[in-house]
Amino acid sequence: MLDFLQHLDRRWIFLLMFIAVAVPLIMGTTFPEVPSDQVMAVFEAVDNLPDGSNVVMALDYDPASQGELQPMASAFTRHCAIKKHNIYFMTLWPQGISMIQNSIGILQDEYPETYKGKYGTKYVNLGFRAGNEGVIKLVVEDLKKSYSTDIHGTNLDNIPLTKNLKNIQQVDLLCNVSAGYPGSQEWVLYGSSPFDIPTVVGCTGVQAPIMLPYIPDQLTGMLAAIKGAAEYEQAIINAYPELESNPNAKEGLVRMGPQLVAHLLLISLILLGNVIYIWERKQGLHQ
Amino acid sequence: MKQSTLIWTILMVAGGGFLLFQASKGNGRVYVREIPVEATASQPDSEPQVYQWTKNQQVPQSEKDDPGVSFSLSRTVGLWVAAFCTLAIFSFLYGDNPLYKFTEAIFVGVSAGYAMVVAFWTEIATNLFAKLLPGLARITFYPDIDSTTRPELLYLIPLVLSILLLWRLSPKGSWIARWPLAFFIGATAGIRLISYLETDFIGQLQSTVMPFLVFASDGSLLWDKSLKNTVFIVGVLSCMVYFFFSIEHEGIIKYVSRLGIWVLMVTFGASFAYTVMGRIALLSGRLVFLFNDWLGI
Amino acid sequence: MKRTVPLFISAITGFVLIGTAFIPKFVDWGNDAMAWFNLLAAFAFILGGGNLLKMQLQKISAQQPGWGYAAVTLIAFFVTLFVGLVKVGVHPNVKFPEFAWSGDYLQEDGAFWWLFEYIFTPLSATMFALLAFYISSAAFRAFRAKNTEATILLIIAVIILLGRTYASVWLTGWLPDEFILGDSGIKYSDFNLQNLSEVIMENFTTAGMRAIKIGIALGVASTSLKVLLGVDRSYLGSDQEV
Amino acid sequence: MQYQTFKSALSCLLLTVVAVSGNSMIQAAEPPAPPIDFLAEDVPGDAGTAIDLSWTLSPDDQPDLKPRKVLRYVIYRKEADNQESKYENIGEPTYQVNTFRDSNCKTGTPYLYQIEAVGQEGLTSAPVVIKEPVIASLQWFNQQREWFAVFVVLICGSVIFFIRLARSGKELKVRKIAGLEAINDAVGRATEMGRSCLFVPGIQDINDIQTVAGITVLAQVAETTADYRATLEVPTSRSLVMTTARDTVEAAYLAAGRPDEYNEDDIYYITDEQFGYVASVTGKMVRDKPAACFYMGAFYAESLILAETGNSVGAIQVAGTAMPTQLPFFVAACDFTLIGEEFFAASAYLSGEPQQLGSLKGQDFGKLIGGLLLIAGCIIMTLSSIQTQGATPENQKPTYLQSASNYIIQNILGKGGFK
Repeated sequence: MLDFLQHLDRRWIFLLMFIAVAVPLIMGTTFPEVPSDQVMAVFEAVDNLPDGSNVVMALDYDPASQGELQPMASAFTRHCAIKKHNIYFMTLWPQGISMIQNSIGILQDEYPETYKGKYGTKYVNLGFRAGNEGVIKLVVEDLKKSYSTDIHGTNLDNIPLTKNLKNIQQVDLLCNVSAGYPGSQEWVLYGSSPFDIPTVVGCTGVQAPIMLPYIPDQLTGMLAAIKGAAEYEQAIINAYPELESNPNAKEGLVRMGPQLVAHLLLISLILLGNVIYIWERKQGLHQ
Repeated sequence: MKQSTLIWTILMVAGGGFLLFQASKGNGRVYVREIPVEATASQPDSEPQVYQWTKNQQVPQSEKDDPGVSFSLSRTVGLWVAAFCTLAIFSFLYGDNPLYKFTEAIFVGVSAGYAMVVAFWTEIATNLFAKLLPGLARITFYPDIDSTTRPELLYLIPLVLSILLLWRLSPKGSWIARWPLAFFIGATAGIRLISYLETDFIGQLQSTVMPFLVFASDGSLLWDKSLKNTVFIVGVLSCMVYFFFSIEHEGIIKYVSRLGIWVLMVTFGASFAYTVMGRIALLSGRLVFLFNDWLGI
Repeated sequence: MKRTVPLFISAITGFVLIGTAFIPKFVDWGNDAMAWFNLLAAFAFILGGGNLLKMQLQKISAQQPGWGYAAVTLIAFFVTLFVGLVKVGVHPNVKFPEFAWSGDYLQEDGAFWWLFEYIFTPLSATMFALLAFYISSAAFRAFRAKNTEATILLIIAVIILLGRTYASVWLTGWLPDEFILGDSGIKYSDFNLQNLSEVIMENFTTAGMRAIKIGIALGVASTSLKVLLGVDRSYLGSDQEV
Repeated sequence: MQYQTFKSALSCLLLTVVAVSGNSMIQAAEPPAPPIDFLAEDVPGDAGTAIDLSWTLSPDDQPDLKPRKVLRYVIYRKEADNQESKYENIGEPTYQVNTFRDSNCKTGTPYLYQIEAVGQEGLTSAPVVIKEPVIASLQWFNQQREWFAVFVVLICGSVIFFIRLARSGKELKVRKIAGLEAINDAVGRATEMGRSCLFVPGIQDINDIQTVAGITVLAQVAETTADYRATLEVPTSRSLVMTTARDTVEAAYLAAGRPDEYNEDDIYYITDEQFGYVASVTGKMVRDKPAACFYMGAFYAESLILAETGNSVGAIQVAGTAMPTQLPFFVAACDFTLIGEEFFAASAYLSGEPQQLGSLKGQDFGKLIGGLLLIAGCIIMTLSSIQTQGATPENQKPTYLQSASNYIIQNILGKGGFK
């Protein structure tokens, strides 16, 4: 047995990893999450706004990081929809346009009574603008300097939601979901911190340590990695139990299942590797 | 060998059968809603003409019977191609095989072409052509350039440097191509020297200067904060000692640098485990694509 | 001569840009130089792409093993290049419909978009996802308690792996929320895996990263100086022409 | 579940309270009080294009007041000397903000600024104007960076000093680095086995200093392979890196006296895109089974894909990078890893030239300065915190120690300049 393990083909490990991720995904196994303080800060930032507030949703990520970030973007969208907020979508990533489309899909499919056919009065899609942090600097001071039209080419002065919006300092909350540069850090450096715009972000695990120091002064709260997304979904479900039956609202929670199993698998692999190593040493294979 | 071939054949046939079954149930198809677009000519001097075309918007399968929604062949083919590509890359985990080689060849070709197209439109067209010949750029690719924009002649410098670089292709005097490279390597060295010293040397030192002992406002010692600070400062210093090149790791230095390498190992172990989460999420993302978007399980 | 002139060019450029960092009026020169660099890199595609073509054509004409794949690469390359540069299937910009070329090259429903969305993206994302598998084989193979350093590495990795999932609640969720010694500020629950992994990230990892960054900054400074002073001139090739 | 019902009930209750209190506050709108102490000053250490404005918030600008009496401030500017110039709107910061930077000034022009608070229904307060015009003046030296300039001179100076010292024949001693000795062994083994060596110079372009450092290591590796007559393959992901690497390797083969063994086609470009490049390099690894793999440069997520594939084909692997996020993966999967600073020192070590080793001494000197400053700063801060232990911070002059530690953080390591 140990002999087999000693010369274990790594393809068996790959197969185990595949099973560890695929099976919980198909089964839809979820584990209860306890929202941390940081996540509750995000939840409250969205929830404590009066119904129908103005929220900018900046989705700066691409399909490659969708696995980690889509649940956050969906949860933000869903939470804002429950609160009937007016949503302004925008992105600094060219591929972010289809990410915005996903969120708009949620608004129209799950909350048709609030959002269906209400383009321009309940939500607006500003689309993509090139220029990285330059765009942020512009939109916080003068929105119409960088966005003269929305994604469909309609002049912003002809859209009810944007007609009187001079810049995004006037909105009540900025939600950013980001996978790197330009993203959360730029929004904080050039948007929320100089102009004091209440901001919450969702970002990848890699960015999280960089963003931590900005909390709570420049940043109200942060969702880090898939765990943050899962906790946030749990927080929303706790407050709005009607979502319990909506499988889409548990995207992040469902993905925590594979995380747990895969982490346990990794730990058992590390332990197994060491058992083999100790056995080998007893056999005198390492001198 | 034969046994494994048999197992694989059975698996393939079973997989194929399952795919056919799912496809026959209508999964793996993409539907779009056609949105008419109407645009009128913008220039005052052009004929007042209305241009029309349609735009497609992808809709979930549940809306396939809605009015205006139709089956999209190109996107359905795309979905299957994407699924094929995903499976072909995963097959590399089993071992090198013709499927992977084929996909790899496509990947290299498409990505090299993609990078060049992006570089052409975002750099050469936007940052050189439009800067040097704004008038011509306005009537071709970028009608939103202001008609009063003047050419920025400064951009002749990168143009000349680029031509010098391409001189490499000529049979004689290809050494001249080293001039632009030398210019940019020199620039890189100068810029990075300043930026690294400022943010990573001075900046990191600044955020590390803190007291060993922390007191509460009533004068009592805060044990946990003091401990944290002390551990932190000692950690940074011992790692710095580890990186010293001039001293051999002997005597007291041996122990300090040993501590330094331990701190580094903690750092690496933690970062490794911390990144795991994101990577598994990526795999989940791919599997969700296969299971939900394609197979409709 | 062939090495002296470039050496001179790089030294002057480098030292001038170091100087401008302290002169507010010229502080943007460095950014300009880097913007120009992107243009140079775009032109350099002629060299890289040319080389790619040459290599694949050589394989095909010599009928080397796998030359068929070389042909596939060439076809994929030219198709992508063509549909991207000619903007196949791209509608003009809605604001300026009379300019047929004004549409975005990556517009939805264009041929280039199709290649991007259905070939490039899934291939990149799947390649990226392979990491999950490689992480598992690396964990099995590399995290062995060969010596003190390796043992530390693996213990910390296990703590963080557990601390980042629900397993931390199973294993250490029972630790009470009470102070250990009077009001020392340290609670039992501070030692549950989730908090422990945060403490490790906050103290040790940040400390280690900081020391690494300080070292890197000095390494960059001395490498830059070696390049500018011509102490290390290997990147310039040789004086002779072979 | 009980907890949840309780919670939703509570939040309903809270909402009602907020709504009710909100309603009761609605009254006839009146203009807000103007902000006070409106000040403007030239931004120090800039090119004379910016002026900083600050003010004390309008007394009506209270954070917990609902609905807000002040929604935003509007700032106007005009040229003081120009009779025809009128006040123009230059920015509208929101409530609770009390600073604004006007970064659109002409150098040497005196400006007058005016601020108004804007409340509900667009009602504005009385305007407040600064007392005297301000001028944005151009500085030829950025005084905020004075101390930084001292550090640059010290560190660069010490590197140059030690290089000179080494040139003059003084012998400099440096300790050994394990990974570097492995490079020769790995190349030797590849030769014995009749297999090739693979060198990956990272995936960034030549405008990243790590790529430059990788190329300098490549020069040394190429000399070794030329010596051993081993094949060296260098796939690159950037055209310019390919160009530079070709020049470098060619020179190395020439220096080793084997110019005829240099083959240009062994150094080739694949694609700029990260994962396309990785797909091709790993495919090649599996097919050619190189005996030694070197990864020297800037790496991202692909680090582990490369290192694990290399390991599966049984190659000896040496990696060097300054990407803190990727170091753990190389450390776990490669035989030897040059961590951060060691990577930049590698080419100096490998070249064995005394003047290159001099640069390492310069680096050590930098670490010494940094370390001493750090220790001194921490001790001074500790002493000052012991000294002021338990004292109330109000109406007390900063002690000598406090001002010393402030000087270290704000001026020496910060942007305060000499002062």
